Amino acid sequence: MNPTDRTLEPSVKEAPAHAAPTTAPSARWREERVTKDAPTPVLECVDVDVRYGGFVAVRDVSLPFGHNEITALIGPSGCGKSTILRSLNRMNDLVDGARVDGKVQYWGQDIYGPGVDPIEVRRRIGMVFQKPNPFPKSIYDNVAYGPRVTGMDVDSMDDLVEQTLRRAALWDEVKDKLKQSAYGLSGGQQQRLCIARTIAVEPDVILMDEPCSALDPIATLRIEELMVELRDRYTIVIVTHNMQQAARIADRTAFFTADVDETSGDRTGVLVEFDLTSKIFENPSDSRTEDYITGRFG
Amino acid sequence: MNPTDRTLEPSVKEAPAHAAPTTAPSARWREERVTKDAPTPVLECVDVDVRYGGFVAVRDVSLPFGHNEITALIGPSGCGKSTILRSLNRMNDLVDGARVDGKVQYWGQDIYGPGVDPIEVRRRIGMVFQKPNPFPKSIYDNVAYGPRVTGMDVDSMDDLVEQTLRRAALWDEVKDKLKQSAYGLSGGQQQRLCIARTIAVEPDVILMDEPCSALDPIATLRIEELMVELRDRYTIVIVTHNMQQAARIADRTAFFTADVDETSGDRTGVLVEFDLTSKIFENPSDSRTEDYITGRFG
Amino acid sequence: MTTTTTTTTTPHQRLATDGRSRERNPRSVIFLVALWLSLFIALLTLLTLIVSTFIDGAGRLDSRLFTEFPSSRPQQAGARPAILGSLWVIGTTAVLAIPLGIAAAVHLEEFADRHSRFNRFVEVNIQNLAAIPSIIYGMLAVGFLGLLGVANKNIVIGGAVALALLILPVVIISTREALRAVPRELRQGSLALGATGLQTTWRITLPAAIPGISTGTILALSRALGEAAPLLLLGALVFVSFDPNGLLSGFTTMPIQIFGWTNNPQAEFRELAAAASLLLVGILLAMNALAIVIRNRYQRRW
Amino acid sequence: GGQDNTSAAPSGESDGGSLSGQVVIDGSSTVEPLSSAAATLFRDVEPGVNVTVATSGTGGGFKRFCADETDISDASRPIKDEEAAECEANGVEYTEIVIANDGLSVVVNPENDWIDCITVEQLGTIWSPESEGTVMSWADVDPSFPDEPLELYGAGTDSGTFDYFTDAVNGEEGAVRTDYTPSEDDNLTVQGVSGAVGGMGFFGLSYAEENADSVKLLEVDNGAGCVSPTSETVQDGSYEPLGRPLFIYVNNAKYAENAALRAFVDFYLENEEQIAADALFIDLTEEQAKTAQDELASLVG
Amino acid sequence: MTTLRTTPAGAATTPPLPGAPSLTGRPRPLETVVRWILRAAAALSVVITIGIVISLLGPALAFFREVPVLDFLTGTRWAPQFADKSFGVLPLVTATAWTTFIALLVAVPFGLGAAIYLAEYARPGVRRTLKPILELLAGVPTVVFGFFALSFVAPVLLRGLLGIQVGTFSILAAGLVMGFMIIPTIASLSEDAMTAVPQALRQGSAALGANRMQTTLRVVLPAALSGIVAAVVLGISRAIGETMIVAIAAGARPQMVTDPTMEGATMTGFIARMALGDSRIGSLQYNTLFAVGLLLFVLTLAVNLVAIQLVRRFRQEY
Ligand SMILES: Nc1ncnc2c1ncn2[C@@H]1O[C@H](COP(=O)(O)OP(=O)(O)OP(=O)(O)O)[C@@H](O)[C@H]1O
Ligand SMILES: Nc1ncnc2c1ncn2[C@@H]1O[C@H](COP(=O)(O)OP(=O)(O)OP(=O)(O)O)[C@@H](O)[C@H]1O
Ligand SMILES: [Mg+2]
Ligand SMILES: [Mg+2]
Repeated sequence: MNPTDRTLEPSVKEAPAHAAPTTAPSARWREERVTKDAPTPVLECVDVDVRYGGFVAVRDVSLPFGHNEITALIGPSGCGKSTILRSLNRMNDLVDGARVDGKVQYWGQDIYGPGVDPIEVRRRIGMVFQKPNPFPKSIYDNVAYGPRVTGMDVDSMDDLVEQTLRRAALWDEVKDKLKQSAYGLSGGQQQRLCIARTIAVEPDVILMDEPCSALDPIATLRIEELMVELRDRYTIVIVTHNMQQAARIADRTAFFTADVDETSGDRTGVLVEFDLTSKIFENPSDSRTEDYITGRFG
Repeated sequence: MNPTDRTLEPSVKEAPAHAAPTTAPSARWREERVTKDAPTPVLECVDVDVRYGGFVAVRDVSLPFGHNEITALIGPSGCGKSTILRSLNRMNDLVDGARVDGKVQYWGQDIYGPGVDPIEVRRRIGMVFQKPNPFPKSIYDNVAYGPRVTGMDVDSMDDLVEQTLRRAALWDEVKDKLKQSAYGLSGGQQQRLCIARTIAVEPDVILMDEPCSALDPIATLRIEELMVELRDRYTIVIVTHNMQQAARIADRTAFFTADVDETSGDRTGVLVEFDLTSKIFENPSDSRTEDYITGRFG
Repeated sequence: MTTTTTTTTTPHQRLATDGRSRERNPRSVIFLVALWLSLFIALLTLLTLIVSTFIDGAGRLDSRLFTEFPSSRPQQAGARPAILGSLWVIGTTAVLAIPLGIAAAVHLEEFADRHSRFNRFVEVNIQNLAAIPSIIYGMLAVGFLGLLGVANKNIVIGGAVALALLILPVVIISTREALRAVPRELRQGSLALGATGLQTTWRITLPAAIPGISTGTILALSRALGEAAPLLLLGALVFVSFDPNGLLSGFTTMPIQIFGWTNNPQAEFRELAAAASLLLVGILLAMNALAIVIRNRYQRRW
Repeated sequence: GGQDNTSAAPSGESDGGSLSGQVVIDGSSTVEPLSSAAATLFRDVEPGVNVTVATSGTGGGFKRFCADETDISDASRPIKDEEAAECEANGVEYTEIVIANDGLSVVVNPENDWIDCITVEQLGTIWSPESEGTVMSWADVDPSFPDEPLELYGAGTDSGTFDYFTDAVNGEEGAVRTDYTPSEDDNLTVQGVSGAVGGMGFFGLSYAEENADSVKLLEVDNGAGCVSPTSETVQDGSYEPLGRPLFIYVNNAKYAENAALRAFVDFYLENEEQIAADALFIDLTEEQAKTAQDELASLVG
Repeated sequence: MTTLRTTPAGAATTPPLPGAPSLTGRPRPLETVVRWILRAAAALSVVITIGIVISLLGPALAFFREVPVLDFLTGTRWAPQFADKSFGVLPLVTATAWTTFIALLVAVPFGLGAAIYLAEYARPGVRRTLKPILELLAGVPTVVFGFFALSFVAPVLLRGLLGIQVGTFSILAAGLVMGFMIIPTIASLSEDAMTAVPQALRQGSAALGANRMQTTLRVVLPAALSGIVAAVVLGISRAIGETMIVAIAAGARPQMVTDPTMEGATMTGFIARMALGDSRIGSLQYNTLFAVGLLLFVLTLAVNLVAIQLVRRFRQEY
């Protein structure tokens, strides 16, 4: 099966009001690609806790992210998906009061270890955000920004920009207006530009936090196609609210939920289940996962 | 041919070129409630065009909204759903440069007619927004705000507030903290408070522009339940990106898309099809509708 | 589920661990030091200014400053009428400028048609007014009061008119900013309930903007409190032997009293001027502190 | 000098402080200390009378005075014809009263050991418009002086002091070299002169006396020998040509109808000695005082 | 179920359905009156401008009847009170230009530096404390600043510590102190402009491996440019219009300023002195006051109009 077939597989199943869908979205096709076996982890959380000030936002997450795979993080709002994602490239360093305990290993090396430069970490492990956030610069300069600031050794910036935009499936749409402001692009194009910007610095891993939630279905589709294409070169971690999206594109899926502390009322995110996407959607081991998948959650 | 005919009996002669997708969400349950017959239109667009400055955002929309029905407006981003919605209660008056041509009839009376007070229109035709927007006041004052400013003749404001909050399925959650700031509520509760605020002034029609898009799935479910309950007393028009949502709750659905002008590249929204929700999702007459519903759009 | 990693890493994948962060490279460090110095120097100036004034004036910072009237004998002189005069003038300025400024800002921000040429002109005009030298407002106030046939211009209301004209654009601009910071959604929510534009402004927008408005207004008033130039043009008094007691009463203000004292031959008067400067800085400090408290206390998260 | 800062109880008829009303004074900033001192003392006698003193300058003061806005105008120079015409046009009649004397002192840096007494010619050489660009050092004034660059400080060009000095030294108001440092604030002139060895400046006598440590006061030779500026020499006219009178102008009609004003002006004159002492000016000669009293008397009579 | 009432397209007016609610509003006279009051308040600003122009123009015209505008604008000798009168305003203009220039030389780098530090580096607590303290500097009366220049900056700082030969009065001391006075204006407004730059842009830059300095210089500053330009322009206006500092510390000698250690009379300084001086009101000398005032007004106006254009050009909608 080729990626296009995959994305076109109907995502919309029967969903009558107040009734659980009779079938969860199918993801059977994926088993041809990845196996139940543990993936080669490019990146791996080991016993990660994240705190904001005193408050524990997520607890005890251990999770490997396989080489050249797409891993989806799903779960209800506030369960700490974004928090975990940000701890994977030390973006949490920029959040006031955030503290990460445990290890995040990148090719076996703890990115929170002594002497590690978070800036270097972020170059290797790129990030795409929920709302497209191109810089108020030209399209060209948006793509060239990363290579410039990281001091990449490039022969021809023009070539690099073209190649990158091609890989982000944006070249044809923008090749005539490279010098124009990125703000002239549509939302979907802006998001693809942000992806292009990220891959321009040749990262290993791309983290995406609900990259399509601000986009319309058509733009979403294009981004999904792009992710499936990029999977051949990059390891991708995506947070999504849209279960169909996870079912469509992820090789493996991790389901998080929030435990509520009875006394304090604090909600702490925990990892419930991590498995092949097909397994999570068709035959989850944990009843909480099943409740969530079928919309019976709560 | 009258406008209603046009919109309600779309090209039946032309059978769909390809078979309806087997997987479209079913909405069969709804046929018990509404019929193929044209609804009693509380509100009706007749040949409505909306322009922003010179740019035509939507063209030629004729659409009736049936009494005590839920009508969903769906379509890709930028096709003018919000624009049409705002033209239904003259909220477009507040948008710089917006101009509405054509008629919007409320109980047969053009709300853009001479002598019509837009403030009166908005009291009758309430609106709920995408992001919950409670006022920075107490919960009680949020609900009481509308009755107060419209000079409603109420015996006991306390009773009115309680009754309204009960109808909005919020009373039990907030009854002990009526005097506390509305900002202390969760997103879903805030949105229900906004709905309560709207029904407190006893409107006929409630317009909702993607009321759940900022909410998590559980909160969404509660709002959907609430809408179904409210349908008995109010006519509801909802814009949604979420096709499952339309399928779950709407009696009728209107599908919009954007026509692209070949020369200028301008995108103008047009109404493609309006019908019973079950018809739209199971057996759409227009191939564009079908493409959109099945995710093959574009 | 956790696997201990045994993967061998290629050099490309290896993160340098020599502790040399690009956050700490020489250029960044120099940049940060430069930034820090900028702030430090600005604060140092303030400190130097206060300390040097304190050294000059501490000797006369006593109760006489508050209770005594000006006198040609420095030991007996005090700033009582100047302090009261400043209060009278600032109070009147506030009464004149704040409602007018808020009204103009509300019109421009909430009701005016942004495309009308006149309103655009008004906007540009207000920006310009905010930049016009204060001394020119003095010249304007002289002309304006002359036009009204006010003979004696150095009266409380005269000074207040000059200062009110001076801070009006600042009040308008900061009020507009405060109004603009109120999310559109709140206004739309109110209008969608059938509230009129004015009801929306009065009950929703203005209350939500109060913290911003008061901060901007207090800062504007504190500027007026320290102004001397426009009042000098009104023929400001340097000697007042009585407490100002009304809008038509003669007055002097602290900056003018300070300016007047420094022109006297006796060195003691300069000490007195320094003491009064300290007092003025102290009052301004208190006003700014109030603005900050309001800002922090009522800052809203939408 | 006749300066004496210890306060003596002001003399003058004290009718128990029963008066109330207003006295509005505006005008020269040079004369202001006198009026302020008068007001200070008057307050002890008539606390019910509100006296205000403003410093719009002599010109500004006359403008308002002739527009019938003020009761008294402080002036560091006599009224000009145009100003008098304006008063007349507005029907404002007034009386000019000399209220104190002032000496313009010429000062140099304390380290200046080559001159103690300056002749009027030398002053002319130094300050005349033609000297600009030619008389640049003390040696240019007199070859026996050292070649120390001249640094000149003086009253602001907008002041009556400036007019007076230029008239006295160069024979025409405003006729002076432009390359000197003018200042409104005589304290700053003191600083300037004390900061430059070749410095020279002029200002009111009181500033020189208050700053005796920082500047050296010169005697002036008007051809009749060196005269040092003191109260006596200014009063008896021997300190020539730099001694000058200071004026107040009183609105006749207001004097007649406003009891508070009348009491104030009378008090001002009766206590002019004390007032001049407080304000660091030189009091009137007996003759001057008598003239002033007579002028006033004729007003009410 | 009722069938839909239909309206032929283009029909004139449709009568409402029987029993339809009325949509005509009640009259709201208060609303109308208040709106007119608000409008009048806004229009007042125009009246103020007209008032300024009128109050300056009358006497200024009287002046220009006697002194040709060109002589005024291009003359290099300013001696309205000297016996040999001359009305070339350039000495005043050069003094103003120099003080403004020196003030900006101090205020722009230090103000921007402080703003960047507060917006990009300082922790929120630190920012909340330091920013208002800095703003306090803007509230210090300029009279106090003036004496600070005279009694501290010129003798102690410039002559004593830095060994720069300045007199009691100097353009340099006045300009420096004016610069310090303007720092908070520039810092505070630039800081606002920078904090208005969405956090998402900073995160986007950080996620590409840029360090804080790069993010600041390449993303935040360009994005905040319009606000920074506005801040600098307000600073310029303040510097041009500042009166007390220059009146006290820059000196009163009108000469073409070629070197900042010289003393010089600025336009505002001249106005303040002239207005308080002993010249006869209505005389030619006195009317120079208004000619200079008018020039000052026109200059600030020009600076502002240029600035408004610049700000528009750089304005960024996110
Ligand atoms: N900067 C922060 N400071 C303090 N608490 C935070 C911060 N960011 C997130 N939190 C808290 O941490 C918890 C997890 O938040 P997070 O944003 O990771 O959830 P999420 O699963 O991404 O939710 P969503 O689906 O809504 O994006 C929440 O309780 C949230 O309130
Ligand atoms: N205030 C406005 N001024 C100018 N153009 C506008 C304005 N609001 C919307 N438009 C344009 O009108 C068109 C229709 O916009 P509208 O917001 O109605 O679409 P929509 O279907 O609601 O999209 P979405 O699903 O993204 O909310 C778009 O091209 C949009 O750019
Ligand atoms: Mg999140
Ligand atoms: Mg919309």
